[in-house]
Amino acid sequence: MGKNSLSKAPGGVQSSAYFAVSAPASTIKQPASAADQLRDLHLRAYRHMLAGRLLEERLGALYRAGGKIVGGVYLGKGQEAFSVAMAILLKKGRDVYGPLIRDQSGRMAFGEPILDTTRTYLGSALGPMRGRDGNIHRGRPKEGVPAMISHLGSLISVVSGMLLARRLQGRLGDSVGATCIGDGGTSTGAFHEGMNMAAVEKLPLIVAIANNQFAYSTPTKSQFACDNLIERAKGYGMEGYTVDGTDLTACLEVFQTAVRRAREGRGPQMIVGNLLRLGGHGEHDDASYIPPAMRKTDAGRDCITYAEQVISAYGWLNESELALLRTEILHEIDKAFSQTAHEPAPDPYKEVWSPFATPELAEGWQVW
Amino acid sequence: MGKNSLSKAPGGVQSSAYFAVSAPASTIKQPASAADQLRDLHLRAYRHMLAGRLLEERLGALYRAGGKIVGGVYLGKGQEAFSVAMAILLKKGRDVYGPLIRDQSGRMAFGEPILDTTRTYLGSALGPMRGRDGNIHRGRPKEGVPAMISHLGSLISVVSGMLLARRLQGRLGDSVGATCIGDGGTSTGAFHEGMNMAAVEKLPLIVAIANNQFAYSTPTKSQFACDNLIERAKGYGMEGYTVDGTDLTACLEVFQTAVRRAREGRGPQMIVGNLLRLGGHGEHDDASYIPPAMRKTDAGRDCITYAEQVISAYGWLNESELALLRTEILHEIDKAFSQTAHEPAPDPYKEVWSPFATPELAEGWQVW
Amino acid sequence: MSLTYLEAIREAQYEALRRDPNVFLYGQDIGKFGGAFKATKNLINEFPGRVIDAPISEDAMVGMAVGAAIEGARPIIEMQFADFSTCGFNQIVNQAATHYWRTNVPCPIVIRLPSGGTAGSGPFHSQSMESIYAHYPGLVIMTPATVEDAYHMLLHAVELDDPVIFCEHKFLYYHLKADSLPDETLPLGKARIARPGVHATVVTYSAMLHECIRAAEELVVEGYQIEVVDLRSVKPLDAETILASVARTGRLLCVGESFPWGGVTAEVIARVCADGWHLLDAPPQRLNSKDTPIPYHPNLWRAHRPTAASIGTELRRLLRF
Amino acid sequence: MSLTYLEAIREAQYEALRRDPNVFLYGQDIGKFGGAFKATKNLINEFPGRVIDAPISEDAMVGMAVGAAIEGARPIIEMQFADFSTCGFNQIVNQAATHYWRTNVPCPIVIRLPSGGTAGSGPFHSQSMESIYAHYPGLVIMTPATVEDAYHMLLHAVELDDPVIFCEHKFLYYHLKADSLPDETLPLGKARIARPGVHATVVTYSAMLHECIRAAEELVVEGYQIEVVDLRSVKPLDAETILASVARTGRLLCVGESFPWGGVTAEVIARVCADGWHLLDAPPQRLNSKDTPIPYHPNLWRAHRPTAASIGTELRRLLRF
Ligand SMILES: Cc1ncc(C[n+]2csc(CCOP(=O)(O)OP(=O)(O)O)c2C)c(N)n1
Ligand SMILES: Cc1ncc(C[n+]2csc(CCOP(=O)(O)OP(=O)(O)O)c2C)c(N)n1
Ligand SMILES: [Mg+2]
Ligand SMILES: [Mg+2]
Repeated sequence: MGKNSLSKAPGGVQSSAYFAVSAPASTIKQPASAADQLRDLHLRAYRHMLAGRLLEERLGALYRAGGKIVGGVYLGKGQEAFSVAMAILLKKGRDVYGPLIRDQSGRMAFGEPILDTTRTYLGSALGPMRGRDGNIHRGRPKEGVPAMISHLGSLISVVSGMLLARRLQGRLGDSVGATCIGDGGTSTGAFHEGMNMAAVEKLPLIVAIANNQFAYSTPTKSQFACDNLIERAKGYGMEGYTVDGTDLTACLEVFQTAVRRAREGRGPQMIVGNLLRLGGHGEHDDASYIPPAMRKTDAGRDCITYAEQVISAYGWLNESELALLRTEILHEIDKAFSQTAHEPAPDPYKEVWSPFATPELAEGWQVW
Repeated sequence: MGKNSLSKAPGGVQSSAYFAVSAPASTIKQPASAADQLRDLHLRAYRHMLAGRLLEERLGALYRAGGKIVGGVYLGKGQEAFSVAMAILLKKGRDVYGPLIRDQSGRMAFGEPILDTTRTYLGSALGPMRGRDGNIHRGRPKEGVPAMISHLGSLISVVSGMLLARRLQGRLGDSVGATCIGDGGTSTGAFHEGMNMAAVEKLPLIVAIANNQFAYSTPTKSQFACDNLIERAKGYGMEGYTVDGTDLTACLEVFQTAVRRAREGRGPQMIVGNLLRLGGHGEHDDASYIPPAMRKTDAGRDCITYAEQVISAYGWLNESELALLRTEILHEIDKAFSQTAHEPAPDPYKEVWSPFATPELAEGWQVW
Repeated sequence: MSLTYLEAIREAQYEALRRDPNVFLYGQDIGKFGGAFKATKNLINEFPGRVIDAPISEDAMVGMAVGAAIEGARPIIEMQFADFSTCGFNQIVNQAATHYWRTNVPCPIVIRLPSGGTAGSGPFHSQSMESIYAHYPGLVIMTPATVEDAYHMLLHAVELDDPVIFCEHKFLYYHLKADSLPDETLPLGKARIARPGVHATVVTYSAMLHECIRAAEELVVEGYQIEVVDLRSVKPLDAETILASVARTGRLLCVGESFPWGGVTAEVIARVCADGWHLLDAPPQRLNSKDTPIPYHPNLWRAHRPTAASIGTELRRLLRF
Repeated sequence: MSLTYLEAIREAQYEALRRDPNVFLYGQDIGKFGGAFKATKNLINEFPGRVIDAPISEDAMVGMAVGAAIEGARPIIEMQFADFSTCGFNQIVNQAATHYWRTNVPCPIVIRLPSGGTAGSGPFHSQSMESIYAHYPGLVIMTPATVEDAYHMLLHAVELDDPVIFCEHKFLYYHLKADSLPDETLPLGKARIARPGVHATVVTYSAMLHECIRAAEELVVEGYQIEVVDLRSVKPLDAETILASVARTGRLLCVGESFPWGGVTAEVIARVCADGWHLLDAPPQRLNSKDTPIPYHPNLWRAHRPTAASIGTELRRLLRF
């Protein structure tokens, strides 16, 4: 089935509970009705997807123009639906959200202000990382958003630890922790140890695996030998799901099931989204290694275009409303960039050159 | 079914190909015939099992007596059938065998002389590790036996590398590599990375997982959350098998299938043996944490007693032949110990205190 | 009441658990079994739910601890042996050590490393990793040499808002005893004059302290009073106390059990030379283990690590200068 | 023909593959893609089957290499960034480094670490790990600072029967050029006088060599001739050449890019003080990066690492002594 076709109506779902779990599976199987209930959710999700896409397009443009952007630019183009569908089901202040490198849209859905993005990329001292760390590494641990380090897989155990602590402190309640990783990241020992440990502790953890077919330039066949990564869920004793990551409706439905089950205490949930990275690994990369044919597969479908088709088809928004939304978002993005433009860069002379939270521990290595 | 009962006739196999693989699965399902063909194999295997058991009993006694043994003593009591069944199918000079801490019997089946054991445990300078490393860490890499380091899981990628190199050098032929790990070792990142990598490279690797129900004192329920570790095979894209690790016949049949398939180029094979560690983690450990009830389960059956029952039941050896065999082995063990007793200990003044193969690299840190 | 270095570590964990509900323990076999060395014996009964058995997953154990710390918990992680912390290395040096600096959110975790050599333990159950971890910004490295310090420093480690690598020496676990525990202790980062002297200063820490004191005692008959400084923590490093001692003696020998290239002894010498050059009457010397893995056979092991004998030899050479 | 430091590394790998059929390359994205930095560009076409893409499994990559080495292969492992070698740390320091010593079977592997800071790379794509690996017995640590050394030392690394940590500096990849490659080169373990002088010796390596030379040139107008020593390899360390230089100048500054606690600079000073005490007219000094993770913002990064300016300041202080 070609992309951009509407033969896949909302809820005509690729997703499937990996285990035959009657109730939710059947829910998932009732498209239209589900879709109606999901109208409001769809529109909110779509807004975050679009906002993420437009914001990242701006970042990409600035990167190519040169000069303005500090550090590298790694975008989530093509993964917005999968990223947002999980994050939008979480509640800031209650849940934990551990985004990875392709989750600009998910971050926004979890409530991250645009300024956190612009400030990090433009190197403002007022950004959440204060110029110490950059861009996709940004986080606000105290608001439930740990700040990823580069080493893939290492975030899973950190999110698990946040949940374990809450349980020990008796304040876990029905909160959950959700985090993301790519197909390549599943080859790390950290991924395995984190998944296994979360399952042993039966933590309310949701792990979204965005299988975008490549790890940098490496195709999945050089990354793993199983037919589908979801086959690992059972080996960890987790419930697992696969979903067409380009289909917002399907993604929302699968994550609703997974998040609900995690809240219900059924332990870690693993979701594999099938999709394609629609850009390079980073903006420096032309991704010429992606076979054109692959872009024409279902995985290569642009989740935003498709979401728009769904939204129009269901008459949830008309052309002009869609256009208006886009203008609104672009306006917000402009505002954030121009505000950030006038902010100070970090000052090495004002910087506290100590890695310690305990001030007395600074050994004060003289450097000038 | 209680232990020591013969209701499980040879070949009345607990083992089962994890995937429905017609041909071999059916082979496995013909007990008696299989058992006849296996007579010679059974007797050779039993000899190694018994030799390992008797040698280790001696080591344990010496350890408790104190003074003689250098370092710790970690024994394979209860795991002899599972250990030997794999090793006996390998050919020294052609195949790679990477034993772990409970494989004294397997080592003997692969052709390790008793002297390698006695020399390492008694600290003779003539042992394979020359007093530099000890006991279960011993190995002879150039003879296809890598020398394990303590860090669990790290041996899998090493054995894989030996196979990869042979393939690159065009001399892999039909050789295979086999290695062992425990239930606890499966929680390491190294295990995961090694398994995944071997599968991606489709190497002729056989990985035997001895699920002896405990990792030191930790029961499997605190180690993993899946029903059976074999469920991980599919997630790696490997063929997998479970087997009653106390039943020599069953173990031989399963490993014959797995080793043959590896030789045939079907990629890595994963075998999970269900059994019980019949001693402490080491001889310092009374294993009081093992519930007595568990010792009465099938897993708790002594594989040597059972093998003897099978051998007698089939009239392969009678009482006096069994007794004779035991005496022979004890005699060999005595010889090895008394020879070792008169060998020199390592001499720090003669020792070459450099870690480098390249002599010029020794920096000669003066210490006296 | 008399207690061992190991019992002090157990007592400190008991006290930490008692004082602060946010403290919990995580490690392999530390629950009902009480740990490979029994450092957590009975704690699970006294604090049910707060002493948790971990799978064999050092990377995830540390990541788990960092996450818990973000939420205000104060985990104590037991590595079964220091040597296995290499499997959690990335989470320790890149996740835990950088966390406060990156995010402004403290990461109060303690990682207990049963460290150092004992006869017959071999290359992978004998390592001393303080020099490795001290190289990384953001980690506090404690290396207690006495029962008192084992107790008080571990308590201090738990209270600290920064990640602490707590290097406890297995060689001292059972041998080292104290009749009681003082309520008072030195502040973190302060070294201790373990033995006053005038002719030379020996700077050391952990198990080597006792070898150095033995060497110093042997030199008394030769008419030398050797001052022995116990660093207690190698990061922060108390250059002040070292310099004050060198000012008295004019001679410096640094002794450590870890590998000879770089590390604590080199760091101490580099600092003393930079700031105490004029105090030195002789070239500062160091003595570490040999530059090979740690041998399994006791004959080789005893020759590999510094001992009272080899330290004495070094001191005589230094005093002759 | 002119080539860059990066091209030299690529050429050396080409030559190693050409010379010895036992050489193969293993690393993430090094095949058709030619590697994150293009250090293996086209090699897969020239040597099909011998340039292999690895999954994101640093631990298994190194374990795989050790196994291959046992069988007589000579693998070159590319870590995508030095920083990620922490995930293969255990296999490097416990498996590879100890292998020959334990088994008498050599472990000829080369692990390429794209190292060091560049503007905007941040805490996890900028690290210099030579000081960490050098602490462990059994590893050779090469730190080439020139195009010529990048080429010849890498070839030498592949020929060596011991595991080599090859620290290639990303800052030099594109900027540093040479017109041609000499057929001759210094033997392994020999340092090089990069710039002769008389008033002070600066010992350094890798990218810092060029900062030091710039600083030395700036001091010429002030009437100082600074001698600059390029270590080339930090383990083995060429104390001889350093001592000979200090004998000429009487003054020593050690400059490194890694973290300040311990490491190369401390090791150099400890050795010079032990064996060259009488040669020194002033306290030996060192300059490293600051004791924090490596900042992402260029403003902070430039202040974090030593530069010609801060090195010049240190030198003036040293010369005033
Ligand atoms: C442990 C580790 N090794 C290597 C890298 C370098 N690296 C950064 S992103 C990447 C590819 C990741 O692929 P995938 O997990 O599929 O995520 P994607 O980029 O496709 O979203 C690699 C190899 C890393 N970050 N961490
Ligand atoms: C990475 C690592 N962590 C911890 C240890 C300490 N340790 C040695 S044996 C053992 C238990 C192993 O259990 P299992 O894998 O089931 O093997 P078994 O002893 O039961 O045969 C542990 C935790 C180790 N060797 N390696
Ligand atoms: Mg990917
Ligand atoms: Mg076990």
